[in-house]
Amino acid sequence: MNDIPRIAMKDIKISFGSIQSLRGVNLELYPGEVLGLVGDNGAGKSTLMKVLSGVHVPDSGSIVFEGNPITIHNPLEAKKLQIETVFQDLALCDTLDVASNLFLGREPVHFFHRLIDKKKMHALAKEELDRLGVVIPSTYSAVENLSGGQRQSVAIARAVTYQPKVLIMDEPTAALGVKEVRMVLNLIKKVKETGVSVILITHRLQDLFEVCDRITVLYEGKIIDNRLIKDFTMDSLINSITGEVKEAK
Amino acid sequence: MNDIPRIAMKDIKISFGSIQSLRGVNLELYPGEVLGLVGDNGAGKSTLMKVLSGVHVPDSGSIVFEGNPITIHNPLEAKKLQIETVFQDLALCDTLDVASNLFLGREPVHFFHRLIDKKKMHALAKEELDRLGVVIPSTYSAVENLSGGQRQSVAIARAVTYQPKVLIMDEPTAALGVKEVRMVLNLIKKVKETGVSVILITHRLQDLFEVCDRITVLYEGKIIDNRLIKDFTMDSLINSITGEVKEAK
Amino acid sequence: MTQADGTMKTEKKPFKPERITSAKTTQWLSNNKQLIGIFSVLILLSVFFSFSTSSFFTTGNMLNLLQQLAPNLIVVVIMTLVITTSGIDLSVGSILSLASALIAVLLSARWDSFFAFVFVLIVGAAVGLLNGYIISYLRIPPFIVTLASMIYVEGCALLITGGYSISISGSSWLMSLGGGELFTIPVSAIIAILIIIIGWIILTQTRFGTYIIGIGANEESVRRAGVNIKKIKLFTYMFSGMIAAFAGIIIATRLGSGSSNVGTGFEMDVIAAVVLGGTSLFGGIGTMLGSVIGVFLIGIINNGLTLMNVSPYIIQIIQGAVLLFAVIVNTYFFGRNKKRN
Amino acid sequence: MTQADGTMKTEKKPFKPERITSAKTTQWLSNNKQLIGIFSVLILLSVFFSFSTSSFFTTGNMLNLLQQLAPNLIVVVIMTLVITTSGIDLSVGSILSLASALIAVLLSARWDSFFAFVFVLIVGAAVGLLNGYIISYLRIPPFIVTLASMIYVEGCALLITGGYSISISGSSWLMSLGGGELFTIPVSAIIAILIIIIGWIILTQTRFGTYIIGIGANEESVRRAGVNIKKIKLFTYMFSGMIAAFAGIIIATRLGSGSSNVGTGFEMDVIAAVVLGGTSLFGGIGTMLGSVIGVFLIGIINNGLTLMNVSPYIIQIIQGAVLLFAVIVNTYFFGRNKKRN
Amino acid sequence: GCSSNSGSSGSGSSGKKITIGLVTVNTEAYFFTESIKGAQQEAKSLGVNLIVDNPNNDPVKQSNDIEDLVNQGVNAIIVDSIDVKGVIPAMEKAAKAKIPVISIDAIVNSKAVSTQIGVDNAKSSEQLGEYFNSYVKKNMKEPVRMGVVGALNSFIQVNRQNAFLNTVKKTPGLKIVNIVDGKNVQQTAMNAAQNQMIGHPEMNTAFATGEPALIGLAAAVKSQHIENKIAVFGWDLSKQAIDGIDQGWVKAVVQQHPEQFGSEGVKAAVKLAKKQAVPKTINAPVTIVTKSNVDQFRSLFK
Ligand SMILES: Nc1ncnc2c1ncn2[C@@H]1O[C@H](COP(=O)(O)OP(=O)(O)OP(=O)(O)O)[C@@H](O)[C@H]1O
Ligand SMILES: Nc1ncnc2c1ncn2[C@@H]1O[C@H](COP(=O)(O)OP(=O)(O)OP(=O)(O)O)[C@@H](O)[C@H]1O
Ligand SMILES: [Mg+2]
Ligand SMILES: [Mg+2]
Repeated sequence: MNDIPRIAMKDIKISFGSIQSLRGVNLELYPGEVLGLVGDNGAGKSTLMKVLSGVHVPDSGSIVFEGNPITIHNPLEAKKLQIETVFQDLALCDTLDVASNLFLGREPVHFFHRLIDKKKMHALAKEELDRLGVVIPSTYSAVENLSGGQRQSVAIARAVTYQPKVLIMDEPTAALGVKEVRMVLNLIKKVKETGVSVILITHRLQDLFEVCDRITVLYEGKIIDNRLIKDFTMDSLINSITGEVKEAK
Repeated sequence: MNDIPRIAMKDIKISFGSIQSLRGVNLELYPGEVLGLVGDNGAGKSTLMKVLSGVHVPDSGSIVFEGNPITIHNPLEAKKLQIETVFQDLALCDTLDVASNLFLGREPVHFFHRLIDKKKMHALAKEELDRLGVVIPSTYSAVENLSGGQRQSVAIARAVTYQPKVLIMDEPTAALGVKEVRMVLNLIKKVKETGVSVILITHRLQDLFEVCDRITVLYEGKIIDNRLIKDFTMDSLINSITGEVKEAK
Repeated sequence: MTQADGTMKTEKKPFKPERITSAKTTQWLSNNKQLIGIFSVLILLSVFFSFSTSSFFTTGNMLNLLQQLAPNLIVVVIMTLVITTSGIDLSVGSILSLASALIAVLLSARWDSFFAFVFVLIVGAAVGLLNGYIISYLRIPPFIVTLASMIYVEGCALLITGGYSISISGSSWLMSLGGGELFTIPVSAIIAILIIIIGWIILTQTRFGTYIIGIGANEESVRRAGVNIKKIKLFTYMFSGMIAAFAGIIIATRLGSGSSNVGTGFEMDVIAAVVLGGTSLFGGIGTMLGSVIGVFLIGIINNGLTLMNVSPYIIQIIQGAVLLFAVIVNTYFFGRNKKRN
Repeated sequence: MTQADGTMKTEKKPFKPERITSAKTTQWLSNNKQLIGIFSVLILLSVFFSFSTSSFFTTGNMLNLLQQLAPNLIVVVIMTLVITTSGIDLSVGSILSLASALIAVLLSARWDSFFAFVFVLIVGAAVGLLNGYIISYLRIPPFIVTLASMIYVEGCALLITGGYSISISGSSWLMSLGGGELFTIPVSAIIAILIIIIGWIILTQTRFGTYIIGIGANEESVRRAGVNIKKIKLFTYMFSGMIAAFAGIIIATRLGSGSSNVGTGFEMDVIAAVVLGGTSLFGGIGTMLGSVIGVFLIGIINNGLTLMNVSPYIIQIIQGAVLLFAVIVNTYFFGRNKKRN
Repeated sequence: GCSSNSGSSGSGSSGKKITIGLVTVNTEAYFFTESIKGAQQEAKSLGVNLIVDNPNNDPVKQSNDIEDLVNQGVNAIIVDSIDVKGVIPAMEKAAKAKIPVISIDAIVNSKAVSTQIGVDNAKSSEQLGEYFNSYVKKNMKEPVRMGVVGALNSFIQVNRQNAFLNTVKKTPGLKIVNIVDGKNVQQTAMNAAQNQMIGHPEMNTAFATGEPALIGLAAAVKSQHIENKIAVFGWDLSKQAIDGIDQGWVKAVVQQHPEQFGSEGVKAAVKLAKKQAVPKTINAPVTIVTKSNVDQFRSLFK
């Protein structure tokens, strides 16, 4: 791992009504590192990532980005820091077409920057999807008519094409087929090489061993384990996730 | 496999606008059998299951249930045939609480069958969820506030508690943690023993080898492979799914 | 992939038990934040008016208010159900007019009070049934269907009255619906309270109510659960028509006259009360109590400002401003979802 | 878990190429089925009226119709945008009244036409801005916010007119907005057409339009994409107020008088046209062309029935019935989603 | 300009049956209904066609209706204006197309109007005001506290209200407790009147500017049981108003003779269509109905 972390989250707390989702989380992420974030259902993984991507503002805690203390008030600020996210709920606009979803917020324009260059947008979208190996009936179909896996592919393609510094992927492969999963893993390896930091949330533990440098385990809103991948075996990881490793740590 | 199939679908075709999602599918399912239904993203798996559960009415084709030709016009008719489904999109009502979602359509009533017995409903819901090993903050929380895995658990619990003859599970484990996946697989084995026919759609191929009796492969709206599990290896299955096994068949 | 078969899970995690207990009251409070908000606004306004004008907080005025608002309270109950399904019924005002006109015409034609009463309710229900049929079976947006009904029903009212207002006489039990009193409490108010209680029970305690909320949240999910959503919507709109007709009878007997325009603007008043109360126009969230408070809020603004002698030329400005103030206080200070920015 | 690294996928599946080609036209057709439906209904009605009354299909009547509908056509454009964001603006009718009253008052006070014109537009925009601010920054439902605005703006109009109508005189360029003609075509109609084209471009060809649709479909998703959704909503409502004021000026100059009740019911006409045209009140789907056809449909029903000399006592019944017929034909025969039952 | 062809062809077809358009205000108020009836009867007896348009209180729609009639090429148009200023451009279109315009009821100041048949609302309201003043002088010792139920969305009623209030100012010690807006809807008027009475128990006289306001006011009086302490004045008779007169708490009501507007309007229209001379203004009388002359109106409201 390099010198200063790209991101350091410190003592992040957040609660919704009576439910304390995060109870003081510290997390560090280094440049070019792939961090696996795992934990039970409801452990708070998605919530933590939503804090990092500006969707939720935490009740307390601080974030340091490349050495500078920052606060992320909204998703736009996260984007400006080049933090891109594939959300678990995908965050697509159902009635917009595939290309519009892919380029939402940074549509190519022409005509004095006034009009969307639709031709270019659809061509780029097709290119981008082809490059990622995603098969979609048409870039003109509304995403509401796509299959579960197709929708997820669109969300992934969107995050990747932004050329992020930090790429957060919240269960990106949940609905994907065998080949598509492969494609995503290869993709992670590829972007890692270019210095991108990746946070991968997944319940497919075998994937973690393939791409991760380090694994952090979240349990009921707290980090209970954080080790390099080589210090884990499949069994010790499972034990850690289910909260039975506390003594071993 | 037993004598007559519990369900036989014949030459099912359906298209949406210009997209032909199912192009003549034949599928048989026997009592007490666990059938794995696999295929690429967008192959038509969910669409096929929606036909079986009465959500879509096919353009053509016929269905035979326990020897009797039937047509399923709507989900209610499927329910009457004891076909229960865990939908890929879960089909939950976000603003209703966990218990109401679990018992949607068959709430326990009291007071001359006029009022919902809420106490009983929540107690039963808690019991049912505990029995399945699902951890949910409260049966009174609206499902929109649950995590991805918690939501999926509710959908699974709902389908199972109906005591179905046919249980359709469309990627039930996509968002689930390690332990929860285990629980679902055990559940499938358990219901299979009581004679329930199960159709399991999943992209986690290793799970198929654990619980399935037979695997059917869908490719671009057609069945291209259908063999007993013992005739598959992981590699041959992957080849089959990606459409490269046609000559081998 | 080794571990645990689920059934032993709950015991295995002792170290944060409060996350698992079913926090019913806290849940209720956080679900009903908005309700508390609007109720506080109501109290605030009442206190303000009590101090500004001595005649506001008197039994006489309160009973008067109850009687004035009775038709709105009655219709708001069913409108809450309709809106919770993510529908809308714009035709209630016209049905109310038609009912008032029809009951007057029938009584003038010397129909028996009871038969006239039942007949008018049936007519209301029939209009609602047609709305419901077109909305649920032909799947046409409720807004446009009930707008069309609003137009033709008003036309029918016009046709049968010929534009005259028709006086109702006689002092049968029917007349006491609008004007009668029981231990100084207006009969119409008592009826309204009964209907509110029934409506609340239906929404929160019955299957019908659960499906109504479910349809509003995700119609397709309820359908997939095997519920006949068409029937539910059909009945909801049918009841809507019937109850609007009932409110029309109450207004007619109170005014002693039926006319084709008593219901003008009525639907907007009722819908505004529902929305003000916290029911979402997008469905899936409905609160009977909120709607009732909404009716009172709007009613009290009108009543209090009139009692305060505000000039008619600026009363509307103040009404609008107070309404805006009420929702801002309500949503902003008792707001939901503070996590988002 | 061995296989394929994605990039070679598309070539590997040659045997069903038509599934992958980007079927743009078919997509358009299936997206716009509804549009074709409502257009057919419009044609049907026009043909019917042409045969029923000789004066319907004359240049005179058509130009007349254009001029009559110009204010609706102008406002329907912005209302389509508002509704596509899943919002609503009930205050356009009142703003229209206020603008008509205000321009009359200002011109009577001998303001310069241009300054009066600009001032009125600014007032309209200010009302819209306030609406937009409360809706997007304080996150209060548009229905209740714009309802409150509707009430207080109407109050303002009443206040400045004192309930009278105020005549506008002078024959400046301003007057020609409402009554002028250019090569026999009403100026207001030309303006309406321009605004429709601009609106269509905004909705379908610009980022602003894409975000409007996206906000209607899933506001949170657009927010997560880093778009400032508050600003977009703010501007939409601001434009709505401004354009309503513009329509008010057109009506005032056409009538030669400003008054506080010219806009009564106007908002409903416009919203009905939008919904009739196929834009969803739940947002995410908006069609400018549909809304325009919707305005013409409603306008032609009124115009045609009047020309046919239908008795005023039954004209409303027929209007409602024809409207119902139109949507049923539209949705049922050209319906979407036939797969569901 | 565009409609001149159709217009002239319409008036030129002297062989055809004469067609007259009547654009009213609404078909919900007694007044307009009666005027339509009068017009229809007259048209029947003169053997001409009568087209009735109902703009339903919408001034824009009224202009549209007039334009539609011009396009149809009718021989004359009778208008009961909603907005006496806003209607002028449409009337000018008619005049341009050489179609005579007869304005009934509301007074329109325009050259486009060939004949004005009407009640001067302001003048009649002043008459009622004078009656009020003398009533008070004779019958009331206590200071006069008056509540007004108006309809601010109706120009005519605003006119009546202001004229009445201007006149009754002469009564010494008179105080207007409040003016409330009934919006021309009975139910709204009733609630507003009720609130007014509760807010001002001292109120002992009331004035209503039109039919819905008066009916609402009457219902409010009954529900507050203040029949014996209030004196009600207003415009436009109804069954409720007659009952009130009989019971003694309604003192005077201005009653117009709307059917005469209709019949006189049609008569004038036919003459104008035949290019015969018609006086520029025809006055329709009003009656102030009190206990003494109420019997002659009883038959209208059974
Ligand atoms: N908006 C919210 N309102 C209330 N509770 C919430 C909200 N968001 C999350 N929670 C609660 O916070 C806890 C953590 O949720 P989160 O989605 O972060 O879990 P997760 O680790 O991503 O689980 P999964 O693997 O199932 O996706 C859950 O108990 C959930 O019910
Ligand atoms: N309602 C619909 N309208 C239009 N196209 C649809 C609709 N439903 C499904 N499709 C199309 O049909 C095809 C099959 O979709 P389906 O959801 O059945 O795939 P799947 O096999 O379940 O894929 P996944 O593994 O990604 O869930 C896809 O190309 C999809 O775009
Ligand atoms: Mg998650
Ligand atoms: Mg699927």
